[in-house]
Amino acid sequence: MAKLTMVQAINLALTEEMERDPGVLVLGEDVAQDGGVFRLTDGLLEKFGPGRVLDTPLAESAILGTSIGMAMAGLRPVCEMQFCGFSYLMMGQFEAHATRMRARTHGQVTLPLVIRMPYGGGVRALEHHSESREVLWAHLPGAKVVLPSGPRNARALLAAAIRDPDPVVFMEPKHSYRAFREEVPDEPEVLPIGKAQVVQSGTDVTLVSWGAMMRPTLKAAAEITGKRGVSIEVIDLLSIAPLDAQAITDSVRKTGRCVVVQEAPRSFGPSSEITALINDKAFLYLEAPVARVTGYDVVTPYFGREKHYIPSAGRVARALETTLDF
Amino acid sequence: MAKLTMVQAINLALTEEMERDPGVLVLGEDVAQDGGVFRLTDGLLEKFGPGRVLDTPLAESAILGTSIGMAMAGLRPVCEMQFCGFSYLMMGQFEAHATRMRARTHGQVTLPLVIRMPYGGGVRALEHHSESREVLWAHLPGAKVVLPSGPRNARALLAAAIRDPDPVVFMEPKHSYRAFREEVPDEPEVLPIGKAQVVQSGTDVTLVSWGAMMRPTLKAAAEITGKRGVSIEVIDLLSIAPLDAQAITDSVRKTGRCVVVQEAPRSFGPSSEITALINDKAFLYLEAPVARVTGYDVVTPYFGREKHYIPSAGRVARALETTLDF
Amino acid sequence: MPRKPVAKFTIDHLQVLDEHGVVDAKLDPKLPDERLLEMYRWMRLARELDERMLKLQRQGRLGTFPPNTGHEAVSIPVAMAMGPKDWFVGAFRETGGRLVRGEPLTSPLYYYNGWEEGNILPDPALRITPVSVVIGCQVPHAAGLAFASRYQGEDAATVCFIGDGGTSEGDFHEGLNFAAVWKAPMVCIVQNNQWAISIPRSAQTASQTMAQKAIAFGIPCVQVDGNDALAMWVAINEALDHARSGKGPYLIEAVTYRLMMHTTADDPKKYRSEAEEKCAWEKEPLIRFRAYLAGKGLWDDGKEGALIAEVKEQVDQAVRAFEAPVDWAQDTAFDHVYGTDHPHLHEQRAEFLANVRFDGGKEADHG
Amino acid sequence: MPRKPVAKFTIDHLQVLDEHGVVDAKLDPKLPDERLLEMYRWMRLARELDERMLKLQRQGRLGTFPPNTGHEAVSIPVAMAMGPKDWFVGAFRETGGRLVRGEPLTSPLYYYNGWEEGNILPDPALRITPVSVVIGCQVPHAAGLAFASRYQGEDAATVCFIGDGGTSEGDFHEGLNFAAVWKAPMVCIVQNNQWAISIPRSAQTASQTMAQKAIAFGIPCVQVDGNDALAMWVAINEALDHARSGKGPYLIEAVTYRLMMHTTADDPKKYRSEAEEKCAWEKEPLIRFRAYLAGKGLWDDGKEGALIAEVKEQVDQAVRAFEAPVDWAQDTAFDHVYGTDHPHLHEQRAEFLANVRFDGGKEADHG
Ligand SMILES: Cc1ncc(C[n+]2csc(CCOP(=O)(O)OP(=O)(O)O)c2C)c(N)n1
Ligand SMILES: Cc1ncc(C[n+]2csc(CCOP(=O)(O)OP(=O)(O)O)c2C)c(N)n1
Ligand SMILES: [Mg+2]
Ligand SMILES: [Mg+2]
Repeated sequence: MAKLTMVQAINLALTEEMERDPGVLVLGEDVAQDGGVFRLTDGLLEKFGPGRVLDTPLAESAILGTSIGMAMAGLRPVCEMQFCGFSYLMMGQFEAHATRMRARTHGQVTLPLVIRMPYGGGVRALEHHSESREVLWAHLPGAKVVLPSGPRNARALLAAAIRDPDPVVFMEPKHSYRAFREEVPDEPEVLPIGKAQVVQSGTDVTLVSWGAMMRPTLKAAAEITGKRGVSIEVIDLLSIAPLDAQAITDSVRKTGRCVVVQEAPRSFGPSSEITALINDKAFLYLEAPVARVTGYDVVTPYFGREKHYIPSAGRVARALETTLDF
Repeated sequence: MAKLTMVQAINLALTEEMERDPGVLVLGEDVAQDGGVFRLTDGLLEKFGPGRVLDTPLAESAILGTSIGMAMAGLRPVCEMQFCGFSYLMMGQFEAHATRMRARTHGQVTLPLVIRMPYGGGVRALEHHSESREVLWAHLPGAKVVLPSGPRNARALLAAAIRDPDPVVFMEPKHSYRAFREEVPDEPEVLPIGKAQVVQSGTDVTLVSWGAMMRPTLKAAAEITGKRGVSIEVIDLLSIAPLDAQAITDSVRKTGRCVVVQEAPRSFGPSSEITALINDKAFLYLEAPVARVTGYDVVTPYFGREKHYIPSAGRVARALETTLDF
Repeated sequence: MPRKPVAKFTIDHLQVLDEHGVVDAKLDPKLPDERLLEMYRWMRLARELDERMLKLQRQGRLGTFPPNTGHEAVSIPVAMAMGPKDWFVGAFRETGGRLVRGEPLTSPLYYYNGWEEGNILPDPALRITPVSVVIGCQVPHAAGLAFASRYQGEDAATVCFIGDGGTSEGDFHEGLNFAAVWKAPMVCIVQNNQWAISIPRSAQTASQTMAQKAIAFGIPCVQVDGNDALAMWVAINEALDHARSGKGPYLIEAVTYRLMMHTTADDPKKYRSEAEEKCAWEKEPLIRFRAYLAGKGLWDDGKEGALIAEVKEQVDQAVRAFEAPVDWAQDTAFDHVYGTDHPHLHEQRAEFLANVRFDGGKEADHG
Repeated sequence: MPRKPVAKFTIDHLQVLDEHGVVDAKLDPKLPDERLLEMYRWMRLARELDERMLKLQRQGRLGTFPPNTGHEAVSIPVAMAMGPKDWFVGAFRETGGRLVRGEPLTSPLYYYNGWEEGNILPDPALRITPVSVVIGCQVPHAAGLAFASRYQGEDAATVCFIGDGGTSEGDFHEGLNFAAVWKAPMVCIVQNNQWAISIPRSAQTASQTMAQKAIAFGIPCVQVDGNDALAMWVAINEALDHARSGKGPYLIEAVTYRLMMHTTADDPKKYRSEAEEKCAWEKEPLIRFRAYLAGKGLWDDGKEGALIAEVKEQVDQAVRAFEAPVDWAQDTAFDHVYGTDHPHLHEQRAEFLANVRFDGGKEADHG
């Protein structure tokens, strides 16, 4: 057991998977010599050489496009988008090929590849460095979208993503990269993709979130538990596509109340799908409307104003109270 | 009054707007000499000349990117994506610039431009020619997404889109391009963007749809009204961003029941947002869960299998009955 | 302003067989007779398939498709020159090359009739990638495949096709740049058939040649008469040698002409003259190749008649196989979303099957 | 294989002032003294601003920013050569040129401290587009602006900047191709500073020069010593004439060096040697320009001292203005989503304001 930051834990997973499988390789802008702009891939070049850790030219569509070619040939590329704000340049390759190759060939050609990208706000970064747009990938059939929330699950989910037979968008909450450490076991761990975790079980209200928002979510849960003595069930989705409908349904059928916390803008965001899912599967159990604590439907302001635009623990706490009092 | 197809009605709107405003111009692949692959822009080149009707090279990102430049200079470009399946290549320009320029400059630079694209299935077309992915645009703050359902509203909404101060994604249901005709007034008409239309008012259940799905929706409404003597309110959203929350809320508060019909895959689709909205605004009025009739979460099959994958009038009718019987 | 030259480039043009079938003896690759006959046979077969598909399409027995008539001398010699480990990365107008490479005649029929079954290779070892409809996307794929070949220690090259229109897409540029930086064993064939639907070559780009686009990436290139199968043979062999020897990618511009409509949904009369088409038909690849064979004493009208009968029968058989009733499941889409199992897809499949039962076998009513 | 040449290209290099400030008399554009002094003044000011911003950033008084030190001779002469109707389309390392064009010194300070206010021009007629963070996107914008100038009957050109790294993006390729096909009055400056964060020029592309990328589009081009303000002056004037005269776009490769870190978040020690940096500092643009001025009897240490004091004071003033308390609203984001009014944004603004009240003025707690 070592206490690692998320950056270290992801680096560990990359190292372990590259050691395990010679078909795994890492590519992207500045990932080799520089070790990545977050130093996340530091040391990989030294360990695995320039043949497996590739600094690419500056072109996101080709980073994914060449990864698709590599995966068609049987390799397992793990490519990086330097920030998710630049990933929309490869949406064409993603929609047309990454998500469709398996269906197109009825399974004859598959694409075991991973697209890593830091996402989310709160780090006082320039424009395009702070968004949370996971739904753009999640809506596309054939896509898997994984969002770890801490060092330990980041390491285990990245291992799963690399071993997965399908393309996985792996969105890393950059706000949590170095914000805290967690015990990470010495032995490799693998978590199933598409399974949520009940982080804390409870009976009065269900609190659902993922990625960077798990921190304010848990903080709010602790605050309201302390303040009102209620029992809160907290679910960390870990992946939003596929979405673990069972975990959400089971919980809401038990608690009858639900608050969903997302960093993304509200409209057409992941919490809308979760609300719709609860409407489908637990309608008669609901004692209050599902509450959505979300980003606003505005263009993400520059970091001078950012602080009030990211959902805070306070907002989650207030939504919990409103939902409990409904 | 003339009875026009949607293709003719859209052509009429383009002609009228180009006549009205010399800053309006049309660009895209094959839009000039060829008159567009659907013959939708036929005659514009002859009327307005090659300086205002531009055949571009084959590059979607630059079609939008140059349109953004033109709009910055005060022109009103109407650009075409030949099929929405190729529009993802310009997602980078759209996300980074089209939706953000106004916010970036606090309104000093604005982008009055329109992106037209045919969308949707049912025309026995090749891969990438049949999808409905409006949510990818609608989720982005700053985007307006308009989806006409018939010749008359197509003409009036396109005029509105061209006059609008913001970028508008104008998604044309290609299945309806020539499927039917409607009376279109001689005088130019303009419909407000962001306002739904109550196509038929009723008291027992609300049926919400937009674009190509309005046809099976209305058919199902007629069938169930006939069969069960119920009173069905039908809403044509016309635009999904901004979404007319008021129209949906008012209706569902009245009827207590709602069926939403979308062609897109279910998960993270527009109907999820509508369901979440109803959860927020009309929770206590609901007598049944909101029903979603949608595409499935599968990669759109080639047209040999397409017919069963597009929501049919039968599916809508069955959802209506289930919702009424709940 | 006076300047010091720091780099110089020349674009060469290669033709071996002129439009009358006269061969440049110095350049003649002197292919064995049986290879020449094989080449001609493939070209005839590809042409015949197009003609039949056009008929089927017009009769409503096939969906829209892009004919490859006029392009036979591009992809066919290329595919014949390729080795078994090489990757063939087509755009969508290389039907001839795909057949050479081992795709069954039924594949384009299924594919263009809306069945994914047309993408399933009898053996994945054929190394043909599926048609790439979204223009340009295949170029980065090819760079990745070429990289992978070398990574896997194979002495193989990747050959990728794109149209003149396709060169305008960002992915063309990005993919070639990656391949060049990686010195990946890749050959890119720009099939310059003068048109991208209705956009003429001159409105697609202001560059004098398509070949010179390679200069942007430091990639060597040549412009070839793409109606001349022998010139293509010479060029592709040189390009493959270059790529395989570790020197990086190579680009060939094959100058040809799209003799038919873009796809069966297109009407070229809207944008080009019959005179232009007529002139192009005079330069088309089969006439000159046949003249060349005849000049060598390898061909005559009798042989031509027999070959045409033979390929017709071959296509007939394929059409019969294609039109034989099949019992393919309707719900296959649910099998291939993911390689892993997920409950929501089980649920939705059940819903789908119930809806198919309700709506009946008949076309669902979309209004 | 023997081939017939069909096209030939040469890339020229232009230098007027060598690294010791020795001028090539034949090439000297013979700028009036006051223009030369003005040019030097802008270069000093831009350098001074960088140095101050670096200090502010290190003290936590400014966010991350990309220094433009070493690039002064590229964007400054370009901006000085431009006319009032021309469009200045920057990437993000043209601070100097932006100031020349009329952007206040406070703009970069606000911008890099996370305030959109840094993008608001004192007058939109300045025709400076905002920083384009997503690499490459600005090239199509420039093509569109250039098209629009002509459409609107203006005798104006658009000048667009991009880095060596940026040339790998598809948008660079697509934008130049559109501009060339349209013969749009546009000049593209590739600011080749040898690095794209940690990626050296040699790993970015295999082309011998950056200039030759223009050949792909049939665009004329030249490679210029980008540390030589006089060569840049000569080149941009020729390029602007070319563009304005209806001959279409022109591309200039400006060879320079990123003397500082990529941004203040970067550490160049990870990927390049101090020896390389030292060598680059010897070629930097200000030293040689100052030597040139001194050689002409226009400059001495006294004048240098006075100028430095003057620009320092100018920057001081800007910093004071920037650091003066402002009372900008927190909810401006709601004002600029759309130019039309929509109820959901009123609702959400109310919710936002309520939340700000609840959370207090303090940094919201994101865990
Ligand atoms: C990204 C994209 N945009 C548009 C289209 C529609 N389209 C199909 S083929 C074609 C023209 C292709 O021209 P070219 O590359 O010259 O190939 P050719 O058809 O001549 O073989 C277009 C515009 C497409 N398939 N993909
Ligand atoms: C599309 C995109 N990808 C990645 C980045 C991250 N990034 C910012 S600057 C930069 C390098 C740019 O290099 P170059 O174009 O040479 O400009 P320079 O920084 O040297 O001025 C990168 C990779 C980005 N801003 N946009
Ligand atoms: Mg073509
Ligand atoms: Mg650079």
